Amino acid sequence: MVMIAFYFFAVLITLLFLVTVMSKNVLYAMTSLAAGMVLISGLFFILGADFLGAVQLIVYVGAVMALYSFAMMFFDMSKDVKEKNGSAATVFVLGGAIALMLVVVFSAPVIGQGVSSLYPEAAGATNPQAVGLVLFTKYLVPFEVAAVMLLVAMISGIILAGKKMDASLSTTEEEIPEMTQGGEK
Amino acid sequence: MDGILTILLFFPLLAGLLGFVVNKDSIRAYGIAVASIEFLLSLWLWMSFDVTHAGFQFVENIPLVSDFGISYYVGVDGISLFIIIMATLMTLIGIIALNIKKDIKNLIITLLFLEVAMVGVFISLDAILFYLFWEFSLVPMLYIIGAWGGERRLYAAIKFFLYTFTGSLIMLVGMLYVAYVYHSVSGSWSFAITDWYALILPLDVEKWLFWAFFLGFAIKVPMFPFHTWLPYAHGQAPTVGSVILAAVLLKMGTYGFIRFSLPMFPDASVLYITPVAILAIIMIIYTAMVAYAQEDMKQTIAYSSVSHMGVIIIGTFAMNAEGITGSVFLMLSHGIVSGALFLLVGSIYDRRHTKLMSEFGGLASVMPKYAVIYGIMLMASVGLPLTIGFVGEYLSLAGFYKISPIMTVLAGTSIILGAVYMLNLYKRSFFGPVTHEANATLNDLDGKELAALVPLVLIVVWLGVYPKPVLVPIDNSVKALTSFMHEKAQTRVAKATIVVSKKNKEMK
Amino acid sequence: MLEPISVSLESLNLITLSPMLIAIVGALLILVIDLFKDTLDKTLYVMLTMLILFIDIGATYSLNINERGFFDLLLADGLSVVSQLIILLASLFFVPLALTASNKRFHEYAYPEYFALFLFMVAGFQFMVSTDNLILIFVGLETASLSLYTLIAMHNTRGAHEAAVKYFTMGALAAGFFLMGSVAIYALTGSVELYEIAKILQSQGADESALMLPMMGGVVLMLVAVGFKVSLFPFHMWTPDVYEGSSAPMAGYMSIVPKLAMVVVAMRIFGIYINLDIEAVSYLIIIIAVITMTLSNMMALVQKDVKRMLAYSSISHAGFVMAALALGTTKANSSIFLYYAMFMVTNLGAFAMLWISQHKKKHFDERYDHPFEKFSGMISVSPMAAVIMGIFMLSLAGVPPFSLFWGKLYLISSVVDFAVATAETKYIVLAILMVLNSAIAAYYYLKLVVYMFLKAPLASDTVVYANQSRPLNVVIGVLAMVTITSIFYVQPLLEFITYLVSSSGY
Amino acid sequence: MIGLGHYLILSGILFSIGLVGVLRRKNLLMLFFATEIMLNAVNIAFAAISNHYHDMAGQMFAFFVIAVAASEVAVGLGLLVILYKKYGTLDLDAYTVMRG
Amino acid sequence: MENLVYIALFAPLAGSLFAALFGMSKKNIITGIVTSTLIFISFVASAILFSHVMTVGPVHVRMMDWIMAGDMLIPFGFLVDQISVTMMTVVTLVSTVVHIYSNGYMDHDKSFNRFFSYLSAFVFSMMVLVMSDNFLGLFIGWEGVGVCSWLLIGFWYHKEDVSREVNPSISPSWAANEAFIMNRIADLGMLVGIFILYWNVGSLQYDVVFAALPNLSDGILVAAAVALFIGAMGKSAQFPLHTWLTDAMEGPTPVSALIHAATMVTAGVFLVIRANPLYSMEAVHWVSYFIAALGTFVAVFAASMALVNRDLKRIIAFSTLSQLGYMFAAAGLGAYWIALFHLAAHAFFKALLFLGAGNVMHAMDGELDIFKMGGLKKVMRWTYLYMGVASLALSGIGIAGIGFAGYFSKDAIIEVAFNEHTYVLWTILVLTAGLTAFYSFRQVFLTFHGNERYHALGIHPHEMYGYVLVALSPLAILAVVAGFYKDWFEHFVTKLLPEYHMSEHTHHIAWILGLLVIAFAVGGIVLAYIKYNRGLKRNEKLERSFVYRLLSNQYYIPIFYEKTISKPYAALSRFSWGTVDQKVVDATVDGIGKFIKTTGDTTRKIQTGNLSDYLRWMAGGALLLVAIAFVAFKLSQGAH
Repeated sequence: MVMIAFYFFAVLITLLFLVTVMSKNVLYAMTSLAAGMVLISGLFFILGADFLGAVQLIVYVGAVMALYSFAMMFFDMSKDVKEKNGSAATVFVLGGAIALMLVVVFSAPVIGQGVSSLYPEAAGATNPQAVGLVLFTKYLVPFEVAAVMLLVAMISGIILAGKKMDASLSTTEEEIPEMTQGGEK
Repeated sequence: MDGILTILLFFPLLAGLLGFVVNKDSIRAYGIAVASIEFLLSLWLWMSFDVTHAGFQFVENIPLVSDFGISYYVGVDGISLFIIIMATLMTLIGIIALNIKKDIKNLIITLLFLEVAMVGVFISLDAILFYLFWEFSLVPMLYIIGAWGGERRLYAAIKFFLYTFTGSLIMLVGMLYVAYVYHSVSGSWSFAITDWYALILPLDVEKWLFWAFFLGFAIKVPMFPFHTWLPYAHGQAPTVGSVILAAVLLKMGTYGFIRFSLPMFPDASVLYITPVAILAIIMIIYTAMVAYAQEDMKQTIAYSSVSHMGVIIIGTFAMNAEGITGSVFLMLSHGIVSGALFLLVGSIYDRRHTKLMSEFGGLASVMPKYAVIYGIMLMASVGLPLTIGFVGEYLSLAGFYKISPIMTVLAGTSIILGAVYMLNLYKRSFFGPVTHEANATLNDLDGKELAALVPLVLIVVWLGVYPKPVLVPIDNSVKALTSFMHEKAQTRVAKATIVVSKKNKEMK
Repeated sequence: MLEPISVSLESLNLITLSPMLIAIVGALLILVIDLFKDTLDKTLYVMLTMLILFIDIGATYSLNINERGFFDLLLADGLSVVSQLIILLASLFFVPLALTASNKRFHEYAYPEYFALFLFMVAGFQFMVSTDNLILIFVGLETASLSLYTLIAMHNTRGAHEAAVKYFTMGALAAGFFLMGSVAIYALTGSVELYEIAKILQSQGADESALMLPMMGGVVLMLVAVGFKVSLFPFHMWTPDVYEGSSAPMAGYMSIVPKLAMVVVAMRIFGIYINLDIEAVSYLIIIIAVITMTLSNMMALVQKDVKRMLAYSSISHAGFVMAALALGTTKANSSIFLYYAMFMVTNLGAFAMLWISQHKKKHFDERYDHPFEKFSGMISVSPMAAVIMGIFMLSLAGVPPFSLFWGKLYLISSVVDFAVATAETKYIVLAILMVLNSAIAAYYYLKLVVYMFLKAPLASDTVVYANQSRPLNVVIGVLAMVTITSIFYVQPLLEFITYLVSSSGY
Repeated sequence: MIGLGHYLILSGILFSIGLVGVLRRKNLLMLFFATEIMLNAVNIAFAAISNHYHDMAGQMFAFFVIAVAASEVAVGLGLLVILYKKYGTLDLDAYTVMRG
Repeated sequence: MENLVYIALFAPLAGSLFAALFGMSKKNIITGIVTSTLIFISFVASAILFSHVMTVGPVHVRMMDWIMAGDMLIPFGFLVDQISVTMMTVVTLVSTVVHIYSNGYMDHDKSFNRFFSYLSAFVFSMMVLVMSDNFLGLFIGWEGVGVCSWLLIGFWYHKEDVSREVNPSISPSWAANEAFIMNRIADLGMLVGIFILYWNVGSLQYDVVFAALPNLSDGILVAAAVALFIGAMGKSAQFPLHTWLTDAMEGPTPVSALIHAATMVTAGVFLVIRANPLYSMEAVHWVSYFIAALGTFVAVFAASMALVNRDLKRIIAFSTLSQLGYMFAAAGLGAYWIALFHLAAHAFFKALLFLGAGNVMHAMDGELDIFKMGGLKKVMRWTYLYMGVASLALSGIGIAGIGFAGYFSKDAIIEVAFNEHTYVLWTILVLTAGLTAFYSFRQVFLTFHGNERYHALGIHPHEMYGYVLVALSPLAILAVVAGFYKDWFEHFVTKLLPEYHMSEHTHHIAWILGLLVIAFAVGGIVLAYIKYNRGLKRNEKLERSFVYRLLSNQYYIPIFYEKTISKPYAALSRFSWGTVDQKVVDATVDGIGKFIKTTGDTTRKIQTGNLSDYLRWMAGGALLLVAIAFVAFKLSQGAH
């Protein structure tokens, strides 16, 4: 059962992501990306990471994809995108080689077999509970830093997309008494 | 007077910094005054120097980076004493003879900084301190060549800088190697060369270290085939630059051999006498020929410098007190003589704006004083007895005879080939009828030039006739050096090759 | 039901968090002030930022060494203290450069948020270096990076936009590699905490060769991410473009702080392998370091723009540092910090000097902002500036007695020591390659010196030293003084660094 | 039985797909899509290892990766907005002023 | 006595420095007078020393240390013994005469003062050479006379270079350089000899060295002897280093008389005589024989060239060369005192001959071609007399114990050659005596007898100043009477030099040998008389013959040197400079730089500015790292 689910998800995700990568149409690409992400949350559920699955759905499919859709509309990209892909071979050889490398690396034995878990799932706790337990003790600091990061992202987004950036002070000429060379003889 | 070396070292630095304040019309007088004081200080050093004592004197040792064993460790012995005096003298002479109007303030200040570096190199007893001054000396010289030089000055300046810089960096690796070996033997860091002397290195380590140091020094000397920067540097440098370059900066290389290579790696030095001597002989003969082929007076003298430096190297690697004393003395004499020759070429260049021999001819009739001084310097350059040039050349060759008679004969061709190109130069420029109109009305040397040159002439004659006051301190230190090397040497060949002077044996 | 967990406040050791907290609180403070009144002058923000950095330095300096806090997540060891101090000092020198002109002189300084973001970035870097948990390293890295991208883009010129987007995209890819590397390590050891990982690997040391493949896989993936951040070949490609596109001080800042932070991370990660005597890792790093320094030097040699030249030169310096990092000795690690400390004053100074002549519209050239020609004959136009820039260049070239010479000396010394101690000729070759690279590097630094001192000045109205201002002069003056007088403080500095590094076991 | 290896290999393949996307895309927006794929691929691996060791750290990592991904999108789109507003194209071939 | 030594030595130096003060100003007769007086004082001091040495014994003074390094201690020490005092007296005597003579000869020259400065400096150097008590001190003088010779040959430096056909010496400055450089070649040999002695004996003092000779191995003795003789060959212009001597005639005639006839060129002979303990060693027997053989060869070789030469001074120069050959023959055969005696005698009559030639030249407005002279005896009686006497002395005319100086000295040498059973040498020497007589009188007759060919040139010859002629008289007298002091001289110098005794057999037939030599000499004179007394009859056919051209071109040796040494050297030098130095050595250095730059330029192209490429490089970089990791892994495996 698990096996069927895994292969089902795996094949589908792979295909969807391939579409994302290969499609000329932004809409297709984005849709398949969103679909792939939804399916990944399925994998999370299989792995017992319920909280992660939920977050995946909410953050990725909900927030990120929404952001992308808005962006797509803003950029007016409903048409096919023309891309000059000079050396497809290079790209695929590189991608293939990296894939091969990762596969080889990951298929090697894992030594941690005998290692006891440092932060085992608390006995009897559900996954979200366990997550909460770790997140608000051990990983409280990263959590807060992540908050800062999101704040940074927000500020950045606001600034970069904001109107103030439209005219650049760094390039417009304005009234500054200039000290030209030789002015201080 | 204990702090005299510190005063000697930092006085020009301070003066250079204060020089920024001096008005540019008065800067030349300021420069002369400062250089004179510095020269007098160096003479004072000589006066207070104990000539009977072979070791380092006026030693000061203040830790700078104690965790890494770097200290402000200075002192002089007979070997370095006179080179320092020569450095201060040639700076003074160079400033007196200065005939440059453009940016003279910068030039004088640069010269004073250069003097700091030169004095620093020769008084340093700490390898890093030595390296520090060694490298730093490149900067003012770069500026002097690059800013006041001839047409291809930038090329020449950069070539000079990079070439020496590269060599010395390899040397730095060698120094760090020795330092670590010292550290692992003694447990503490030290870059003091007196500590390093005591270090007995394994033979194969000595071998590669020898070449690491060799590269740094050989480029500076410059030895064949690393000499090609020199003709450019000389050819493009202003007179004062050439004077100091030839007189002092080149000596850093040969001084390095004596201060570092010989006492630190006696076995390797003995082992590599032959390859080094072959290079030196190529340098002597080949560059003498190249010098003969030159059309440009200054280039001839530049190549002649290389050729003479070959004799210095030969003397250094003679491994006996005669040769090494000779090579140190030859450093002095070459400094004085080539410095004077560059000054002389500079004076004619100032008048005619050319240095080509073909442009001259018959100068002896027009500028007799000039011709006389030139002639004296020329004779000193070809090693005429009773001039300063003979003593060192003779001792160097005599010393090396002990190593290899055949190579001595080959090296001795220096006295023939030197005469060939020098006399050719003299004949073409000074003899014959006055062929160029422009030469007929040239003024003879003026007071300023005479003030710079006459002292040199006097020194040339004085030290040629009575070199004893200079030779004795050098010789004392050199004898101590050779007996030290003899004791330190590990291989039988080295022990046999390094000659300890009998007098020194008796002294013990 | 879950048992409630009780955590005592003392066991958290909150003090270890204080440096970052100060920066974050400072940033928030700036945001709040801006919220209340948005017409305040940037001088306020600059000074606030500097004050915060001062407090931060104090807090960092007063940390007890080798303490862990927050469930062992934070690590205040010598490495973190010394790197934070360098980061903070660099920041302290960087911020006042914003004072250079009125509010509206340059786009980024018109935003109070600029300073907030800057402080967030500093906090991010501080987190990065003061933990050995891969998660926190990653989050800190991203916080800092995202701020940095924005800071670059805020300069708001075409170059800045291009730079930001290039940096951003490559950064995203590098983040992917970092994560994949973490996966590899995590998969292998079941832990994301480096000290645990080290323990596990050590205990498994017996059949280490069987593990070589996944281990090296992790190392390679990590090295891609590290290589991107410290700009090793061929992950360096963003560097010249981003430096060129950003404002000069920012470029100078980027050549030090992010790199140093990543070097510390690399020291922590690769240190594990190096301490385990897995020589392959050392060799890998050394080979890539040598390639980096050589190629970047050669490319720097042919640059026409000073800023790009300095960018390539900083790549080559990174190669130097990585070579030392591969040795793993205390001396090598100390030398890295000494090197960065020395590099910081010099390189910031050099970039700040470029800043002086940066102009908004009057680009010197169609393509370049700071071509070498612009500096022709600077000695006669502005002698003091030329002398100072010359000193910075000589220092970069490693000419004694200027600051970077000592860094270089100690660094090469560490390589030579290693060679002697292990009796391996390879490392002597490495040392020689390093010095030969220094010699090549000397050429391009010298090129600028030659332009400034030895060439005739250009016609008078082509160069505008528009940004010259008192704060700038003060900063540059201080940096120049620090560069020149290095010989007097090398000893205490070295002592301090060695103490910190060795006490944390590196 | 589905072992850890399966997940890791799937993760690796997805990562490579993302990488191919990053390498071949010239449109910046679509390039960003590909980076999302890479991050997601990593998340699968983390979740799987976490499951394998019964260790929460992997899930934590994945959680923070998601956070980071979200932040990156914000900043990245902000950059794209500027680029688009100022230069009217998201084709990265247009942004090659600085080179050499 | 010490003071006298210093007076003899330093009086010329004082004179030189005094004259040098006026070196750049106009002619000042005082310089001439002062220098001449000082040289005369030196002569007086030398003469007193001579008598002191004769009566009391040698004087050895040590002025001060010069060079001290290692175990080497070279003092300025002066040894006045029989050999050196002889040389001192001869040198100062001839110098005095030449100085006085020069007052007249140089009176129209604008560099009058400079000339005296140089000339006195030369005397000083020569005194150092002969008086020094060690080899290095001798070397000082050796080089010193070389420089003075250079200065004096090139005295008229302003003359232009001309082709070899016009003037075989090209120009004074050229000749000066040639002389200096050729001497330097030999000096190297001398230096090597000094090194050999130093490293094997440990000192360079004559007494120490000579005392140590018996302890040295044969090889070292031979090497030292050869090396020192090479030095002597240069200074005494022995083949193959002889070409400079005739070219040196470009200098003013007093110079030729003093330096290139009487004193400096004999320094080589002096060296061999000085080092007689070395050359007498059994081990160096062959070297000595070689010296004698070379001397004999040079004697005939130079005489042959003199036969056809038309230049008055060059003829005399060749004769000098020839006579130096005689001296070496004597020294080589062990008859050191005879060599020294011939040296002294030769100095007198050769100086006289040259100074007479100078008179002629002065009279002829610098013309030296004897084919353009003739009949001068009418206007230049005294000169004719002097030159006649000198030529007779040179030819060795005399009979039965009565004769000119040359008769005694040269005959003795020929006798020695016979006595040593070196009959080939003897034959050649006898033959040379005939040749000598012929060319000497050819020159005398062509100059003073026959028709007055100079009228064609519009020259009005006149006799030299009276005081000059008076000044020459001591030389003339000595040329006549010096021979009579032979036995006295022998007695004097053999206190120091080894005695040389003819065997009984030789002693018996000495008168026959003497007669034979005289016969050859007289025959030569007669032949010259017949051919040239009536004037010049040019034999075109003879002049075109190979032998004649060979001789008049000095066996083509100068041209040979030019073609095989000077020109190839210059070409090789240009090659070294243009090709080796610039295109190989320097180009390599620049090539490295260029290579780095080119690589940089190439590598730089990967920086396309395109983000896509960057990203691909990153991915590629990951693979590169994998590859490097593989290499690194192999490396680390290899290390274990």
